[in-house]
Order: sequence, then structure tokens, then C-alpha cells
Amino acid sequence: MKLVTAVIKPFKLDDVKTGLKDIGVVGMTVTEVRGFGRQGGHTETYRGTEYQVDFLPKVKVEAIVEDGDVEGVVEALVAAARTDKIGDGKVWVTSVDELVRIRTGERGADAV
Amino acid sequence: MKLVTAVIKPFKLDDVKTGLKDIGVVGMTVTEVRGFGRQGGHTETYRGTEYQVDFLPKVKVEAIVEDGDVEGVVEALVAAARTDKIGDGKVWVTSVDELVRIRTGERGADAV
Amino acid sequence: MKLVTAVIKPFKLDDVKTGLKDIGVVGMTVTEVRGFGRQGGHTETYRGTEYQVDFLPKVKVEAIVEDGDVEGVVEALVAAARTDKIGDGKVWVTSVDELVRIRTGERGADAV
Amino acid sequence: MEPGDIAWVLVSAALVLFMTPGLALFYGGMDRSRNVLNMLMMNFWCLLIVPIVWVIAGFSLAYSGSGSFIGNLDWTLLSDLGIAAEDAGGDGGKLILAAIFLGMFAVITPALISGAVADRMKFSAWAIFVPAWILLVYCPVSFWIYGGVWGDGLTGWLGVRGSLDFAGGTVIHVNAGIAALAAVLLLGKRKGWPREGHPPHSMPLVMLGTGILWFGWFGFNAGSAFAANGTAIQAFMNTFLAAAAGGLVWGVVERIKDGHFTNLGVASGIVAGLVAITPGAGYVSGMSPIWIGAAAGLICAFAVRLKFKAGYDDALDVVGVHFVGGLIGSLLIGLFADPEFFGAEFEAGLLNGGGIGLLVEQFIANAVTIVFSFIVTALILLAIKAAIGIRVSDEEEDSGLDVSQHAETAYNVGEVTMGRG
Amino acid sequence: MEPGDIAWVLVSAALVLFMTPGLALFYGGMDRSRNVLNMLMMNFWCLLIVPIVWVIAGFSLAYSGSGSFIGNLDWTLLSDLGIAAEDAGGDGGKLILAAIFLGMFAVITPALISGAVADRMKFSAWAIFVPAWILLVYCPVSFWIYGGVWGDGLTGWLGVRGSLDFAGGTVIHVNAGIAALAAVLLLGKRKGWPREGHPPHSMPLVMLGTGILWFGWFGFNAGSAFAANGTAIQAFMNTFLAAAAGGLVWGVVERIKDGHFTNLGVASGIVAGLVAITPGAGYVSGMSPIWIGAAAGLICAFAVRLKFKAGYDDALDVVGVHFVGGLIGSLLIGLFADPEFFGAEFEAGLLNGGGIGLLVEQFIANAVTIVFSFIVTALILLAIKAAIGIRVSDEEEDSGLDVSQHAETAYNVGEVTMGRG
Amino acid sequence: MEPGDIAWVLVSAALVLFMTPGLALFYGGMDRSRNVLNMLMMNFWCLLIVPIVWVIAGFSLAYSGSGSFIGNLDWTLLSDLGIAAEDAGGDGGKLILAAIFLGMFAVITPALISGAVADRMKFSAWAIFVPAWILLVYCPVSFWIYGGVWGDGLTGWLGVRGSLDFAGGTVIHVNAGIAALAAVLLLGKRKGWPREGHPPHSMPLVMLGTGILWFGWFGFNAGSAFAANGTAIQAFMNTFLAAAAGGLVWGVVERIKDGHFTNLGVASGIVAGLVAITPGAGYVSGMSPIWIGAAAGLICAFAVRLKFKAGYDDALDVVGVHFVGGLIGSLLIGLFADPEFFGAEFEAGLLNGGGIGLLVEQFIANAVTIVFSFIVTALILLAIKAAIGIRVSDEEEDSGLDVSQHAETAYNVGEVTMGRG
Ligand SMILES: Nc1ncnc2c1ncn2[C@@H]1O[C@H](COP(=O)(O)OP(=O)(O)O)[C@@H](O)[C@H]1O
Ligand SMILES: Nc1ncnc2c1ncn2[C@@H]1O[C@H](COP(=O)(O)OP(=O)(O)O)[C@@H](O)[C@H]1O
Ligand SMILES: Nc1ncnc2c1ncn2[C@@H]1O[C@H](COP(=O)(O)OP(=O)(O)O)[C@@H](O)[C@H]1O
Repeated sequence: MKLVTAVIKPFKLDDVKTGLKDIGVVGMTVTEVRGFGRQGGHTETYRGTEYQVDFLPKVKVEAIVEDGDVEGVVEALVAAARTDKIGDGKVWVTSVDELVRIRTGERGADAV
Repeated sequence: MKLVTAVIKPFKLDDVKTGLKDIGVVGMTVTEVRGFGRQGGHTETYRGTEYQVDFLPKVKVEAIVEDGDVEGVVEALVAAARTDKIGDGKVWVTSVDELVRIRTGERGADAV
Repeated sequence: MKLVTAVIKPFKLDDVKTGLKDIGVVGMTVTEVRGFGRQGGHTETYRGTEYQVDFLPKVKVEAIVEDGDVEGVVEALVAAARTDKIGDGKVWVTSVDELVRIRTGERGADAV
Repeated sequence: MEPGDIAWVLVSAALVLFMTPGLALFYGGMDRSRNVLNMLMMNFWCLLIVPIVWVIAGFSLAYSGSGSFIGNLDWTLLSDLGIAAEDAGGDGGKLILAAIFLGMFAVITPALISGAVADRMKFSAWAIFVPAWILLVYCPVSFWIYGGVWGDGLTGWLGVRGSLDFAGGTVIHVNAGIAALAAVLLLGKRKGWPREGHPPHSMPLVMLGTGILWFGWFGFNAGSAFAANGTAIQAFMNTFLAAAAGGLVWGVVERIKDGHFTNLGVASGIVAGLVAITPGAGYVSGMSPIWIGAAAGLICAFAVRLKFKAGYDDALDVVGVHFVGGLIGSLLIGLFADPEFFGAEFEAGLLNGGGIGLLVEQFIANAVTIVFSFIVTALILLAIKAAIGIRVSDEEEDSGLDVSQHAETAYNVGEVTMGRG
Repeated sequence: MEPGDIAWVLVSAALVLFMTPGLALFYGGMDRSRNVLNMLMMNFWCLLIVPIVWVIAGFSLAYSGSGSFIGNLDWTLLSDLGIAAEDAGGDGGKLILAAIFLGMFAVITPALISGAVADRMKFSAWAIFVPAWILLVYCPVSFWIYGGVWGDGLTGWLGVRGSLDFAGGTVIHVNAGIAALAAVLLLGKRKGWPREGHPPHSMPLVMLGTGILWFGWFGFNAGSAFAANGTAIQAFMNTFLAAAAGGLVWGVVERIKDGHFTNLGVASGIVAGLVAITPGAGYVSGMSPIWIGAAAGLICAFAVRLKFKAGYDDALDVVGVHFVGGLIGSLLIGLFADPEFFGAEFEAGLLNGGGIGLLVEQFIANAVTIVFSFIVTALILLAIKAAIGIRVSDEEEDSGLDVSQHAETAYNVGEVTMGRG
Repeated sequence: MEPGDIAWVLVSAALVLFMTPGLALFYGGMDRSRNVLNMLMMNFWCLLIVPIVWVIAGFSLAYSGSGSFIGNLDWTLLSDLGIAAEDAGGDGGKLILAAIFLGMFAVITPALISGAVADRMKFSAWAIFVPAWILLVYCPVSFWIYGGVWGDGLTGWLGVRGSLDFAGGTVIHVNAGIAALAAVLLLGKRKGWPREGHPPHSMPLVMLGTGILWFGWFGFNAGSAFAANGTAIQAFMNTFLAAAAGGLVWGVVERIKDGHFTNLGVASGIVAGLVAITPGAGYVSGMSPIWIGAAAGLICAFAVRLKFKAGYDDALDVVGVHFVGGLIGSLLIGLFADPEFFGAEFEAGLLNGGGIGLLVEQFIANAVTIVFSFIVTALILLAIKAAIGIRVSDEEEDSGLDVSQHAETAYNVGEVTMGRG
């Protein structure tokens, strides 16, 4: 099994959720994160003092999928999250050694 | 070394912490996340407009453990987090290439 | 490619960001987390009732880097995050099978 | 004036001042967290610019002289509004007190509109819109209904015809509500609306705002008696009961229709009830405020759903609550007005032994206000649009108006905030 | 009534109205974030239903006629409460003003109970409980102590015996506090209590609520003079000092016992001091309010810990603060009452040259109230339990009452919120 | 006193009480989330300890007798401050009313200082500092300006010389502002300042606090007329206009200099305007309050940037807003004072036909206050430092003062909070 992780723009979450559901992904875990990258940040001003905001709000989506589904999931993710503007984010894939469903104790692919 | 990750119901965090401590896990890192899965969400209503809340509050627990402890940790996690109701969450295991304790620079198993 | 993950003290984030930028890391993703470890927590009191706060605020930094850069990044992270006091946190490295830049679809090292 | 009357009107003025921050929180809590500061600032802007415009010219245009349509310039720059401290027991300072008290109303009226244009209006456009609207819409409409009352007697043409508006149902709520409609039609919908949802980012702020509004509204309505007398007492009671009835009925409608008794529904109903009792607060008695509040709660609970059908993006339901609620309350005076109870000379409502006359006058006053306000509001906005534009860019809308318009973020609670540049 | 007196009582009524949203925030901030909207709504429900019940029948039952135990129906539906606007200088509107001012007290009294039943009571059960409790508990107890004062003179049996309750120590705080105890005993403990902790989800809300309560309490106590006179002034001073002393002493107790001077401790002590001075606000003078506030701060700081020993889950300490604080304040009148200072006719306290008589009467009035309120409250809740149940299901409790009872979420600040269905 | 006057002063006192929680939220919102409860408690501490100190000795020292420099002990423990309820129409209770109203000012004055010392002062040191500062700084300075006015007539040496301070520009804002400077110089900078940024953790709290402050300031200024008369009306109008002008100008300065019209800028400007009009609220008329507020908005917007150049860490700009704003307002009386308008006997300002005399007196009164307050404040803090220290440890500063000083956390909104120990 593989863990597919995507860091995306927050307002794309709905599209990503729908995109993944459409190709049969039934579960995912989402985290609010802050991203630093080429996109750069913006400046805020409080009583004349400038603050540089380097970390921009992003959303991290994690989905564990079977090995054979990885490519499809990555493509769906990219398609759904893309706005063609800087800061769209990344998708990466890592290997999962073992997976368990807590409720049932099922393991491996059955647990997805 | 392995990284054991669990996504659990928030109110189970205390039990999980205790369960892991009991078998000798001395450290863990916890993140507030939102989960999408079979459990489904609920509906909220604001001035007559319905909103679908698909992402439910979950807590992610990450603990790095030595290879030999993985099975015990997974079992303790499952035992502590289980309510037998849908949405109990998942546990998964990935491989860690290297670990360093920042304070001392210790590496590998010493750093756990 | 490798994913370098660090759990650090929150007020060290600025130093870590600068440290990583200095050695050429151009992107990272940051998450607010809570850590449990040797550092222990503190006690709060509300109307005479004591509460034990075991989970302390930490920040998780994730950066994907090319294999050859891993050692340098780890060292920079440790150097920047170190205060020599308990609770400084950990750095760990895991393997990434694949990486995609959403905006362009670039893959692998080009996508970093 | 008696010290007791001065005390009551001063307190009432302070209460009405407090309503605008209350409204800001009420709206701000309903907004998304990335736009809340823009919402607060649209309201605070009214607190900054309107008092200045008011004392320079607004008060004079809205109240001075004895014309039918508009005031003269006698009271500009507060001239000719004398006081003499030792003369407090006489009428010393009465006009200054009026300028204060009525100035508070002028502040909050354009602030009401901000809820409709949320999340997409350029702040610079809003900054120009507010004083223009005060001078070109609010002052004339006020004069039509109240002109002359602070001089030798009522001369405003709608007031003279016999329409009633105790504390500003037509002048304030119908007027601002229809202006809000004009504004959202010109501004267009927010990106993603109505597909994308915008749940309130902080309901406790909304409920705090509701509490402040109700509290302040006692000054708004009962202070409009401009004395601490029986009319003030009854206006206070009416305000109390109509708010309760409005919140109760809106809550029950939601309970029946959608299954739950919600905080936002109750808050909306309380405000609807308060809006509806405003025009009649000093004209109705007994159980009438309950019927007026209940009618507003019932009808407005449905009216806020209209925008989805009609397709105008009235973000926080200014049309559905203030326009509709104000109109209901104003028309219901035609049924419930009770001159006998107050021992005062105004026409009785249909249900209190009067004829249809008052109802007709209420209808005329509101119709005239609606047409005038809609057209002039639209013209003002078209002019601003031609000059500098009225809507933020797509990127600004996406990143939120707090950052794009004000370079600020509402909440910096977490550990990952920002470093100095 | 004089305009000055009318002005003061109107303002006081507005202040007391504002206390209920203040109380909602005070309690809501202490609650967990998943139940805060239910807490707000339990309070706002009182703002909606009590005014209606009050003018229909409550005011009449609590105050009309000249019986010993309960009012008659003379003032139902506000009948026979005339005003005449021009008559403000006489007594025109006095009864309507009383109905308003006392109505505010009726609103907040059941609201006090909500803090005890937090996190587990069915909202529908609460919705029925509130009006039933007003009619069956609050109106009779009010009459026993105050019956007749708005007519030809005091006739309520406890009042006639000589017990004193200036602004509602017995009628409001002891009464609501003991009812809260009955309610939590019937409802049972929250899941996980006391093992699981419930730290306040937003201390700034708690402190804001505390500020609003103190502010409003000046209306509560000093407004109860029903005139802007020397008694009002002294009641105001007493309210100021007792709150400060209560907060100071509670804070110091925590500093000594637990090591820190906490915000929650200070907030609790301020409220305890305000509760305790309520019954005697118009009867004590000089440094007495400091002793009364300090006594409440000291004793209540310990009383809130009792629930862990006794095993009743009084979630936000209504018993420990309102019941205990109200009782302390009411009994201490027996020591500190000072008729000479006020130039008024009531019995002097033990320390001011009086006998034990007043203390005995205070004891009797509270004992009677405690027994009656406890029993009738329990009966009302048992009836509701039999009819529709009083406690939410386990799942509803787990998921939080905001979602389960009101289909709302308090905060939607982050990026991952919700889409429209 | 007339009931109307009593009513107005009582309401004003309640409004000023409410300002301190408002100030707490204003400051607390600007602070970081880990220090907000410490900030709230520094303010609430003033609400607890000052009333007690005030009635024991403060009021007497600040106002009794007929000396030039300090009061006597005639009114300690509230002795000799009688009322007689029936005598309310006469002067019964006037002194108690004064003790109340002026006590509210004593509460908020040291609270102002808390904004400067934020994030690093030991709470125990603050706890001792406040009452010491009231007795050693605030009472004498008050007496110099107002001593004797509640007895047989003004005898305080600065007041007798002819300096004017209607509601406390010198006594409160300049005094607290310069004390704040002394305090931050002794305390030293916060760790990381000015490199590390401290953006406000909750701007909605800041704006709520601003709203409460403005609302309460009507009581502060217009209540200082101590009657509901023409002076109160004009002071109210002045307060309204100066706040608006201050906020407007500060906002515009930021718009021009930094590119945006910010909420924090507007909030700061409103407060600066309010501060500046305080000393002259009952002495100026017409458009003058606009010029005074605008001057404060303009100058303070630059003054808050001084600290970066001068290197003192005035965390929330108490010096830049209260000291500078108070001084501006106090000196501008020398230009704008208008005795004719008020029909009262005080010197006219330069622009109203007076000579330079009043300006000189204003200058002297402020200079004396600045020197005295700076020195005595520093001495008090040095004494406390020697005894118990005034600054928290590095670890306490890092972990935040909420946890280290009060064992509390402001927000527990998420799912990962805490378990009972
Ligand atoms: N090397 C990296 N490791 C981890 N996360 C990264 C890395 N580079 C970028 N990111 C994440 O992706 C987001 C977008 O990256 P950015 O460089 O701004 O634009 P783009 O994705 O268009 O190249 C960042 O905000 C950050 O969250
Ligand atoms: N494929 C997946 N990848 C990542 N997280 C998942 C996946 N499936 C489920 N989850 C996480 O587990 C939680 C519980 O899953 P769900 O399907 O609702 O119930 P169950 O665990 O009982 O099967 C989800 O809310 C989500 O956070
Ligand atoms: N085994 C572990 N797995 C995951 N995270 C850990 C582990 N041990 C510690 N951590 C994280 O590192 C932080 C610091 O660890 P701690 O034991 O307190 O001190 P130190 O890093 O100095 O050994 C913890 O708060 C936690 O977030």
C-alpha cells in the first residue's frame, strides 16, 4: 500500500474531495498546514510596523491507497487541485508497511 | 525504526496516551485533523440553508518506535482506540531511514 | 527523494526557516502539533480543580529534498532548532517514492 | 428640558452609538474569518465619517427650516445651535442634543447596508459611498418625514400627509434595506455563490452582537420619545416584547421547517422583531408589539430564502431582515396605531377604530422611499464604479478582504504566525 | 413619577436585559466549544419566552392584588396598566415601568439555572421547563416576598413577617440556585464527570461576560430603588464594593490554596460578591458591603468544591455561587441592616443595634423558599421527563449539544469548514 | 441633587466601570494569545483593589479638606458621607455619588499602564504597584488639580492657578502615560523585541474593546458635568466628534504612509481622539473637538513609532496614545477654551479671544505632573524590585504569562486539550 500526500490550496479541497471520491477513494485525512515556497507571502501592517507573512494557509490531504491505484489517484489529485498559478502545491507518495482498521482489526488492503 | 501513525476519535486520545505509556512508549506527536470516510458527516442549518459537514474531527497520533516494538504498539493503539463503531480510524506503519534527537544530536534508536 | 520531518519548539520556527533557506531549501510545509515526551507538561487550575496539560505546543516542519541533500538539511535543522534544553524535538527521514508539482505536473527532482 | 429628560436622551444616544460596534460584531461573526475585519471596518467607517458629515451639513439638510423636501443650511457647522449651561432646565442645548441623538441614527443607517455587500466591495468605494449616501439619500428622506419637527412644527411632505415613523422604520430600515438591494444587484454575486457555503465563522460573536443590538435598541426606540415619559416607557415595553416575539417565532419556524431551533435563527428573529417595532414603538400598545414582532419573525424567516430563488447575493440578509422587517412594521402601524392610549393626536389604525387612511399613508411613504432610495443609491454606485470601480479583483476576493483591503488578519492565535519584515 | 426617576429605571431595565447575554457569554466561555451554542441558547430562550409569559400572566400572578400567597389575574395581558403620555410627571406608566423592570428579573432568573444543567439537557425539555418554572415557582415566591407593593402596600406573607430582599437574593439567587441543585440531581452527571476535565474553552468570553454582568448589576441593584435617589446611590456603592471584595477574596483564596491568582477565580468571586449584595443592596451602608462581598468570595470559593465530594454534577457552579452566595447575603442582612442610614423603616441588623428578629426572618424566608423551590422544580422536571425525557442520548452528548440540539457549530475559523449540501 | 442629575451620574459611573473590562479586551486582543489572560487580570486587578483602597483612604486623600497639596482623612472609610433617602431631592448622597463616580476613574487610571508593561511583569509586583501608585501618585495629582471642589471650593494649587482639566487629561492620561514610560524603562524590553513581531492575536476583541471604550467614554466625559445639563450635552457632542476625527485621521495617515486603512489604526485613532478631548470636553465647542481629535489622530499615529527609534518597549503604546494624546488635548485647551459658550467662568483660549495665560497654565500643570509622576512611579517600582523583583524569568516569559502567572490558558477550542490531574 501507498500513502499519497498532497499539499494544496485550501479552496481546492472541495474539488479534490470530489475528484477522489469519483475514482473510488473512500477515505482521506485532512490537516490544516502552512506552506512556505516559491509563492512568497504578503505583508501586513499593524500601527505602522510591517509584518512579513511567509507561511500561507494550505491543506494537506492524505490517502492510503492500494499500489495499483496510486497513479490514478495522483493524477486525479493533480487534476483537481491545479489552478496553474504558483503555489498550487505538491503531491508525493510514500510506502506503507502495514495498515489496520481500528474498528475491526482488519489488516492490509481490506483495511483501506 | 518505524513510524506508527494512527488516526483516531478525539475523545479516545487520553486512552491512547495511557495505553502507549503503559507499554513503554515515551514520546508521541499529536495533530488535529479532519477525517473523511465511511462514517459520513452531519448536516447543519444556517438561516434555512443546509450545509453538509463531511470532514469530522479526528486526532492523528505519530510515534516513532524501534522495529521490534511495532507490533506491540499497533496492538496497544488498536485496543485503546477501539469503540467498535464506524469511524474508529486507522493505524499505519512506515519506515524511517534516520532519526535524530535535536537536543543531543543522538541518532537512531538512542534518539527515540 | 527523501522527506525530512522535524518536530521543534514553536519559537524556533523562524530560525529553522532561515537555516533551511540559507542552505538552499526552497519549500517546506509546517503544521501545528502537540508533543508528548520526556519534557513533561504543566498544571493549570480552574476553580480549584487541577488539570494536567501533557501535550505541549510544537511545530512540525516537513521538507522534501533530494537524496544527496538530506544530511546537510538534517544538520541545518538540528543546528537551528537546538536550545540544549529538554523538549527540543526530533528530526526523522523517510523515503519518498514519487513527487509531483501540481501546477506543472513536473515529477521527481524537478518538482522539489 | 428637564434634567431627567436630558439624562434619558444622553443615555439613549450612547446606547445607539454602541449599536454600531454591536452590528459590526453581529455581521462580522456571520462572515468568514478572512473577511471579518473588512466587515468591522465598513461599520467603523460609518462611525468615523458620518459624525463629521453630519455636523458639517447632514443635520442641517435633514432637519432645519420649514421646507417640504429638504432642509436649509442654517445649522451647518453646528451654527445657531446654542446652549447655555445654566439654562439646562429650559431648552438650552436641546438642538445640540437632537444633533447628537439623530447623528447616532445617521451613523448606523448606512452601516446596515454593509451586511449585504460583504466579501467583495472595494473599501475605497465604500468609503466614498457612505457620505454620498447620507447626503443624497438619507437626508432628503429624513426631511420628508420629520422635516420641521425641531423648529416650528412638522413640514416634511410625507409627515404632513400623515404617515408615521416613530424611530425610523421607513427612514432607516426600509431605506437602507432597499439601498442594499440596489447595491448587491450592481456588485454582483460573490465568487462561488450560492454553490459554496459561508457558514458563520463565530456564532458567539453573532450572539454577542445580538445582545448589544437589543440593549442599544432601547435607546433607539424609547429614546425617540426625546423625554423620560409615558411614551418612552411604552416604547421600551414594545421594544422588549417585539424582540422576544420575533426571535421566538423565527426559531419556531426553523424548528418546524428545518428541524432545529438555531442560534442564528433566533438572533435573526430578534433583530427582525426590533426592526419591525421601530416605526410603531411610540404608537402601539398592549399586545400589539407581540403581533408585530411575530409577524416579522414569521415573514422574514421566509424572506431570507428568497435571494436563492431570485438570484441576488444579499450576503447577510439585509434585504430579508431590514427591508422586509421595516416594511412589515411600518404597514402594521396602519392596523395597530392607538392614539387614545398615548393621549396623542395621530390617526388610529384599522383595528383601533381608525379608517384605512393611515394604512394608505404608510404605503405611500414607503413606496416613495423605496423608489427614491433604490434609484439614487444605484446612481451613486454607478458613479463610483465609473470613477474607481466598486468591486475587488478576483485574487483579492480569494485571499480575503482583510488582507487585501486592510493588510490585517483577524486571528493570530496559533504558534505559526508572522515575523516582522 | 419624575422624569429623572423614569430615566433611571428605564436605563436600569436595559442594563438588566443586557445581563442575560452577558450571563450567556460568562457561562458559554466556561463551557466546552462543542456545547457553547446550546448554553447561549438556553439563556436566549429565557429572553424569548419569559417576556411573553410575563405579560400574559406572570407579572399579574407575581404582583397583583392583595393576597398573601399569589396574585390575581387583574393585570394579565397588560390590562389595567394604563399610561397617559402627558401624565409622565404623575404616576402615568408606573405599572408598565414596573412590568418592564421586573420582567427583566424574571428573564434572568431561570437563565441562571442553565449553568448547572450544561452539556446534557435536551433543549426541548429546557424549552418547556422555563415557562413552567416561572409560573409555578418564580411567581409564587416573588409574591410571598413582594406581593402588594405595587398596589396598596405589602401583603405577601414573608414580606409582611418582616424579611427583607432588596433586589432578589432569596427570590432570584437562592431560588434559582436550589432549583439548579434539584435539576442536576434529576439529570445525573455528565459522561466522564468528574474524571474528565472541562476547562473553559474561552476565558476572554468569561471575562467579557463578567464585565457585562457587573455593569448590568448596577441596574439590577440600584434600579431596584425604583427612583434616582439616595437609596439608589447607596445601592450602587454597595454593588461596586461587594463585587470588588468578592473577586479579591476569591482570588486570594486560590492564590493561597492553589498557588495562583486566576482569572476564573476572580470572575467567580466578582459574581459571588454581586449575588451576595443583591438582597441587602438597599439596606446596608459604610464598609458592610465589603464584608458581605468578602464573605461570599471566601465561602463560595470553598463551596464550589463541595460538588466533587457530594457527587452532584453542577457543571458551572450555580449552586456554589448563586445558592450559597445568595444565602450568605440574605442572612447577613440580619447582621448589617442599617435603617437609620437610609432614614427608612425596616428592622435593624444585629450589629446595628437590632435584635435577632431580622436574622430569624431571613432564615425563615430562605428556608421556605428552598423547600418549595426544590420540590416544585423536581416535580416539573419529573413531569417533563415522563412526557418527553430530559436528557440527550449518549451519542448526542458525545458529538456535542451544538450539533445535536441546534445543528450549528460555534466556530468555523479554519480553512476546512463545510460545503453546502 | 435632582433625580435627573443623579440618574445621569449613576449611569455615567456604570459606563466608566464598563470601560475597564473594555480596556482589558482592547489590550488583550492586541496581545499574543499566550499573555492575554495576564493582560485581562492586570486590568481586573484594578477593578478589585482600587475600589477598596479608594473608600478606605484614596477618595479622602484626593478630595477632602481645603489644602493645596493633599486631602485629609475626614472621609476615610466613607465616614461623614451621609445620605438620607428622603433627601434625594436635596444634596443627600452627593458625596457618596462623587466617591462612586470618581472611584471609577481611579480604577481605570492604573489599568491604562498595563498595556505598556505587557508580557513581562510579575503579577505579584503589579498587585503591589497598583494600590501604591494610587495613593502615592494618583491621589496627590488629583488633589493638586481638583482638591476642594467637593467641599467649599477649589483649593488644589494647580487648579487654583487656573489650569483646566475637565475629565482627567492631565490627572489620568498624561499621568498614567508618563508612569508607563517609567515602568517600561525599568522593566526593560521583552525578549526578542523589536526583532520579533507581536501582531494582535484577535482583532475582533480589539474592535469590541474600542466600541466599549467609546460607549463608556460618554459617561467619562459627559458625566463629569456631574449633572444632566447643557455642559453634559456639549461634552457628549465633543466626545462624539473627537473620537470620530481621531479615528479618521489616524486611518488616513496609515493609508497614505503604509498603504492601507487598518482596523488597528482606526481603533488607535478613536482612543487617541477620546483621550485628547477628555481634558477639554466641557470647555470647548463648535468644530473645536474635531480639530482636537484630528490633531491627536495625526500626532499619535507618528508618536507610536518613536519607541522603535528611542528603544523603549512600550508594548501596546500607552505612551504614544495616552501620554501624547492627553498632552495634546490638555495644551489645546489653551487655544480652544470657550467660556462664553458655556456661560461659565474660566479663562478663554488663545483662539477665542483669551491671552497666552491659559496655555501657560496648561503647560505648567502637565510639566509638574510629568516630573512628579515619572519620579514617584520609578521609586515605587524600584522599591518593589528590591523587595520581590518586577520581571518574570526568561522561562516564564517564553511559556507565556497566562500559564506562568495564572496557571490558565485563554483558549481551549481544539480537541487536544487537557485531562484532569
Ligand atoms: N520541498 C518541499 N517540501 C515540502 N513542502 C513543499 C516543498 N516545496 C513546496 N512545498 C509546499 O508546497 C506549497 C507550494 O509550493 P510553492 O513553491 O509555493 O509553489 P508550487 O507548488 O507552484 O511550486 C508550499 O506552500 C509548501 O506547502
Ligand atoms: N484511505 C484512507 N486514507 C487516509 N485516511 C483514511 C482513509 N480511510 C479512512 N481514513 C481516516 O480514518 C477515519 C475513519 O474512517 P471511516 O471510513 O470513517 O471509518 P472506519 O475507520 O471505521 O473504517 C476517517 O475519518 C479518516 O480520517
Ligand atoms: N517517539 C516519538 N515519536 C514521535 N514524536 C516524538 C517521539 N518522542 C518525542 N517526540 C516529539 O518530540 C518532542 C520532544 O520530545 P521530548 O522527549 O519531550 O524531548 P527531547 O526531544 O529533548 O528528547 C515531543 O514533544 C514530541 O512531539
